[in-house]
Amino acid sequence: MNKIMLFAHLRDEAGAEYIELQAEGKTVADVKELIAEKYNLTKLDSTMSAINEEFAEDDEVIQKGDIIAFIPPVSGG
Amino acid sequence: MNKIMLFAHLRDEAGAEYIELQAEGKTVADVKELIAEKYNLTKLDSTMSAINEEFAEDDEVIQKGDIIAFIPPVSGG
Amino acid sequence: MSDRYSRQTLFAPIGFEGQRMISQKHVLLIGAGALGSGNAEVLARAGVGKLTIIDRDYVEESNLQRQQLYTEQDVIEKLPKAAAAKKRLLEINHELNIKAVIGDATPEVIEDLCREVDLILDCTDNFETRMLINDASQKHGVPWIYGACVSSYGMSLTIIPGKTPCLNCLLKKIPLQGMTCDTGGIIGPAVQMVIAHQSAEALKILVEDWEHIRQTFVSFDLWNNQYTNIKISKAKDEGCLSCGTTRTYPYLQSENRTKTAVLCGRDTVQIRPPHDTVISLETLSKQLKSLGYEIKGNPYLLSIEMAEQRMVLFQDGRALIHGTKDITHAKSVYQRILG
Amino acid sequence: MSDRYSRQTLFAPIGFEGQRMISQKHVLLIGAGALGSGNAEVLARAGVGKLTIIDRDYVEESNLQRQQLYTEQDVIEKLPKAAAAKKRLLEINHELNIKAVIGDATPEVIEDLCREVDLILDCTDNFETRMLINDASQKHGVPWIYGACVSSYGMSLTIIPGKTPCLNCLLKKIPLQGMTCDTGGIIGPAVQMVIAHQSAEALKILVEDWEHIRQTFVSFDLWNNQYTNIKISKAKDEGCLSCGTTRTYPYLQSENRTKTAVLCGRDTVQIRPPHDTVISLETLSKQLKSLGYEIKGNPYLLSIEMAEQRMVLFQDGRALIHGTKDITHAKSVYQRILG
Repeated sequence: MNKIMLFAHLRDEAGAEYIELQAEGKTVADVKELIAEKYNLTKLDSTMSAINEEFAEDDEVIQKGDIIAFIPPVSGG
Repeated sequence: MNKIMLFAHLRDEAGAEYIELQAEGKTVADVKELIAEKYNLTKLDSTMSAINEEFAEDDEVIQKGDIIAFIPPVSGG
Repeated sequence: MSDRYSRQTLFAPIGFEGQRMISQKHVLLIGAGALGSGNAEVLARAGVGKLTIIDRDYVEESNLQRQQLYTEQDVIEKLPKAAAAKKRLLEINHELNIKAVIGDATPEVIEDLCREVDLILDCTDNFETRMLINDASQKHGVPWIYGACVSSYGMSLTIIPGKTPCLNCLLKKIPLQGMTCDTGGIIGPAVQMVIAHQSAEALKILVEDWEHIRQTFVSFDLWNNQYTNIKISKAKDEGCLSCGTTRTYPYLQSENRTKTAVLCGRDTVQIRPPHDTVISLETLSKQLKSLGYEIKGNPYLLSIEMAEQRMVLFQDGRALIHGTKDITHAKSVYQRILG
Repeated sequence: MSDRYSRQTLFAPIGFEGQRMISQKHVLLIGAGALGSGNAEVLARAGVGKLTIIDRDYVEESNLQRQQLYTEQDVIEKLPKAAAAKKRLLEINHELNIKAVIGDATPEVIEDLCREVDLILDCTDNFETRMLINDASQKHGVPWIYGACVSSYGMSLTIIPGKTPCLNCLLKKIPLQGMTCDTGGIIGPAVQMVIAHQSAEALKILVEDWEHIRQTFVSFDLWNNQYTNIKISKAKDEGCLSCGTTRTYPYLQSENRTKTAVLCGRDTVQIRPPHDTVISLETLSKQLKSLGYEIKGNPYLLSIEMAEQRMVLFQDGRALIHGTKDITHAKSVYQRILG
C-alpha cells in the first residue's frame, strides 16, 4: 500500500489528511487521475507532487512503500 | 549506531547538527554524560530529550537505530 | 542609534559585518498586503538599506484583520497601501530609505528595478505576477522568495538564479484558480508563518550566507499541524524557458499576459486571460455563494455582485468588470477571485 | 465595521460562530516584549474581546529591531511597554477592550486574573514566571501557551489543564541560565515564527476547537532549516506537584521565588535565587565578554558593567544590582542575563 498525503483544498475535499492506495507501478499522473475520480478532487493538474519528500514529475513511477504528497500551490498573499 | 540530533547552543558547541554514537543499551542520562565530556556540551541537565520524536526521561534505555534529540529550552521572549 | 541592532549583531551568522551588509542592500517588495506589510516591517526593523514597495490597492476595512502596518485611520483616508506602509515604516525607523510605488507591477517596472535591487520578495496575490518576477529574476540574476497563504495553509520557496530550480521548473504553467484569501479566507497566524520563512531567507541572502539557504519547498497547515519540506534539487529543468539552456523568458512577453481594455462609453473594463482556458463555472459559483456573494448565472457565464463592482465571468476566463474605468483596479478585482 | 473579519469568518473552522466566541473571550498576555507585542497584534486584529497585558519594562532602543508595536517616539518618551502597546492596538482596533498592567507578574496578580481569563499567553523572558504561570494555570484550569526564542531558534508548547502534560512534567525544575535574547541575540523572523505558532493555538482555544490543538512540543531553527515535533503525551507525570494527583503548586509558594531587597542607604538591590545553585562564572564571563560587556571577576564573583547598572554576581546565583532602588527593574536586569 502507499500513503497519499493531501494538503490544502485537496485535504478538505477528501475529508482526510491522507488516503491509502495500492499505487505500486503506477505513475504520479495515474494516481492523480485515480483519486480525482474516487474522491472528487479538483485542480490536480496544477498540483505539485512529491515522492518521499522529493519533488516528482507526472511520469515518475511509484515504488512499494513510497509516500506520495500532493501540494496545491496557492495564490493568496 | 545512533544518531544524536543537537539543537540551539548544543549544536553550536558541538559544531554539528548531529553526532553519531553507539548508544544501544545505554540510558539517556548515560548519553548525556558521554557527549558532555566528549564534545564539551553544557547545561545538558536541563535539556529535554526525545527518542524517535517522542519525549524521553533520563532513565529510558536506547534501542538499536533510535534517533535521539536533545532540545535545550530557551528563555528569550 | 548605536544600540539599535545590538541583539542582531549578537547573532553570530549576522554579526557586525552582516549588519553592515544589510544596511547597504536594496530589497524590492512586490505587493503590500498581508505578506508585504509583514515582511516590510521585519526588514525595516532589521535595518535594511533601501526598500522599494509596489502596490496597486488602497487600504480597506477587510485588510485590518491581518495586514500589520495599517490602522483604522488608513481605511478612513483610503490611503494607497504603499503610501500607508511607508508612513508607518518611517515611524519605526527614520533612517530607512523607502520608495513607495503606487501602481501595477508591470514587466517594465520590475525589469527596471531589477538593475538596482539585491533581492525581490514576492508578496503578490496572483501567479501571473509571480511568473513575471520569476523571469525577471532569471534574466537579471536577482534572487527572489516565493510566499503565499490561504486559510491556515501556506508555503514558501527561495529561488537563487544559477543555483536552484526556478518556479517555472516546478509549476510548468500558471496554475489556474489558485486559492486566494478572497475565496478561502485566511487567518493571521498563517500570514506570520510565511513571513517568518520569507524574512529569514531574506536575511541570509542579504548577508550572503548562501550555504544556509533552505533547499526545500516548505508548506504547512497551522490549524491541522502539518509541516513539510520537499527537496527540489531534482526539479531543475534544462529545458525550462525561464532558467534552462535556451531561454525566452515567456512571462515577460506581452502575449503571455492578461489583456485589459476600457470599453468605450461604458463604465466597464474587459479582462482576457493570455491563453485559452476552461473555468468550471459550477464549482466557482458554489464556492462564491458559500462565501456570501450574490451570484446569477447560466452555463455560459456567472454574474458576481461585489461591493462596488459587478463582474461577469465567461467560461473561457474572459470577464467584464462593471462599475469602474480603472484598469489596474479591475485587474486587482479579477485576480483576487481567480488568483 | 461589518466587513472587518470577513476573511476570518470565511475560514471554516472559525466561521461566524467562532468569530462570536473570539469576540467574547479574555486573553492574558504576560510580557510585552517581542512575543508579547506580536501576539497582541495578531489577537487584536482577529477581534479578541478583551486583552490584559502585563509588563514591567519601558521601550528601549534595542527593542525596535524586533518588537513590532513600538516606534522611535516610544523610545524617546520612555513609555512603559504595556502603555505603548495599548496605544497602538487601539489605533488598529478601537473596539478592543485593553487593560495595561505596568508591573511585575507576581503570583497574586496572576492568580487574581486567572479567575476571569480564558487563556494565558506566555511572552516572558524567564522560566521563573513561566513556572508560576504553569502552576496558576493548573490551579485555576486556564490553558496557557509557552513560547520562547533566541538566536534563530524557538519553541512552543500548548498546555491544557486536564488534557496535556504541563511544563513542570517536562522540565521537572527551572532550567538555570536558559539562553536569553540578551546573551544569544535574536532575529526578527524567529520571533515571528513563535508568534505564528502561539497565535494559531490561541485561536483554536478561543473557538474551543480542542481536537485541533497541537499535541507536540515544537522547536525550530530558521537559519539552520530545522523543524521538529516531539510527542509529549507520555510525559504526563501523575507525581507532578503542579498537575499530578497530589498538588502543591510549588511555584506559587514564596519560598520558591527569587528574593529581592533594597539595601539600606545604598543605591542597590540584592537578588537571591530561591534554591542553592552553582553558576559557572567562567562560562558566563566568556559569553558576556564576547557580547561586548565589560567584565571583571575572580573565582567567587563577576562584576558586569551595564548601561546604567553594575551587577555583581556570586557563584551561588546571588547578585547585587548597583545603581537602582527599583526592585522590579533590578529583577528584570537579572533575569535578562540569567533567564
